[in-house]
Amino acid sequence: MIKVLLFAELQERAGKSEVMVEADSISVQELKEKYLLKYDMADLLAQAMLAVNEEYSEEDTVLKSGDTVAFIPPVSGG
Amino acid sequence: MIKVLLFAELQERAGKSEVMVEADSISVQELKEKYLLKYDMADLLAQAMLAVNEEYSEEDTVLKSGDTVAFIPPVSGG
Amino acid sequence: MERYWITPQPISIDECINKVVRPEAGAISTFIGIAREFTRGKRTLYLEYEAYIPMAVKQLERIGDEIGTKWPDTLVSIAHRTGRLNISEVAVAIAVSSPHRDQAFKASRYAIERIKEIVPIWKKEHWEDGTKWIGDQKETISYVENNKSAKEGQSD
Amino acid sequence: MERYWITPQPISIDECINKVVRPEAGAISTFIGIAREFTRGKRTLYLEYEAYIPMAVKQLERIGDEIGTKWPDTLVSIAHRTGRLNISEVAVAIAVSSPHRDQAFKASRYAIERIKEIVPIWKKEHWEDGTKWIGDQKETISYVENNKSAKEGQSD
Repeated sequence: MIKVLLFAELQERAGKSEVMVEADSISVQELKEKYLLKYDMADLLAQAMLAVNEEYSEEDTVLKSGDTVAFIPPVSGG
Repeated sequence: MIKVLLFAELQERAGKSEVMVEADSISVQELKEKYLLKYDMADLLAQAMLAVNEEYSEEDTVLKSGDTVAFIPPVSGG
Repeated sequence: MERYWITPQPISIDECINKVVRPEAGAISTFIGIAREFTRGKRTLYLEYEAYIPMAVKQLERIGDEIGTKWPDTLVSIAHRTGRLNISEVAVAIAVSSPHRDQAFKASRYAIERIKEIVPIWKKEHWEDGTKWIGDQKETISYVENNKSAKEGQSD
Repeated sequence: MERYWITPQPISIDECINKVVRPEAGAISTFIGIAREFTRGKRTLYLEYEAYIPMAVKQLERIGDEIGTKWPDTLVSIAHRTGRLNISEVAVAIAVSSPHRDQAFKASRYAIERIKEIVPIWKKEHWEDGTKWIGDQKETISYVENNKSAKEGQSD
């Protein structure tokens, strides 16, 4: 299982803060294409950075079962 | 009467914080020469700025009876 | 004593400051971001902040590390609020101590700029006539490109 | 509500900050000068500050006016301590609020530089091996030219 975390507008669009995906050895890009298209948030995902296990990461990072991938919309703290 | 205020090292050198001078229509420079030489602080006075009635002023300012002149050693607040 | 934290509770500036006071310090520069009511004439009723908390704390620590490398004699503390904030409530507090003032000023400025770049925290504006998640304040554009309010959320 | 004051009592940063909070403000920059124990390895036991109080308050107000001219949307508050200060006690606190952060940072920096130039307040260092009134910190020389400790009192 891979845990997908969604924040801010991504979370509102998906209607949930967390998606569990039954997958292993899959790149972030593949994960988006195979499991996240149904949430109709591709435009927002395209603008988001991403983090794997709480560290900034890239689209071609390969996720293992047990990993957590978070999609980080442009930040606005401060 | 003109009130002379002394601060910090000037005050310690003179041994007092205030000197009352019986004078009128006298420049600050004259006041220093006629009334303050006895305090042995000419070196410190030479480095001090001065204020008349709480506003920065110059040596050639003419003091009237009732005025307050303050000698301001280089400041070190903050 | 943790110097970086994310909290739903009101932030105490004094707590932030106390974490950086030390005998070597002669200067403390703080930056406080507070909820502003008016931005270009548009009235904000309140703000809402969301954070990816564990990662946000790590990124705050990273900013502290970056500052420690750039200005070795500094000590940094940063707190960021989450949840609903009324006008004038503290969203973020930064305190930097250093022996002399120049480093403290530069480091606290650096900290807020970096927070706006790398810390996973999001602000939602609640106006009289709607709401919006604000994005990408550094470039003063919203991440929702076709939103008419896109420029509302610029630098606080 | 007086925004500029000189006091023999401990300074509350929160009091300074509260005087500049307002709905238009999104940013507050503060500067806090505290009594430093070590300067170039020399140990300070405590500090003593003396002020020409009525004139010092006027000069603080003047600094606030200068800032208001340079950065029109700012609001400033400054408090300075007098008397004996133990290590890490607050000597001066400056708070500047503004709609956006750039003005607040620039104005608080400006305020401390000007305090060190024009406000009639003096610091006396009490070291383990003696005392000295510090002068002219901006140029890092003492006003007692022939004093060997002349460079001890530089920028805090």
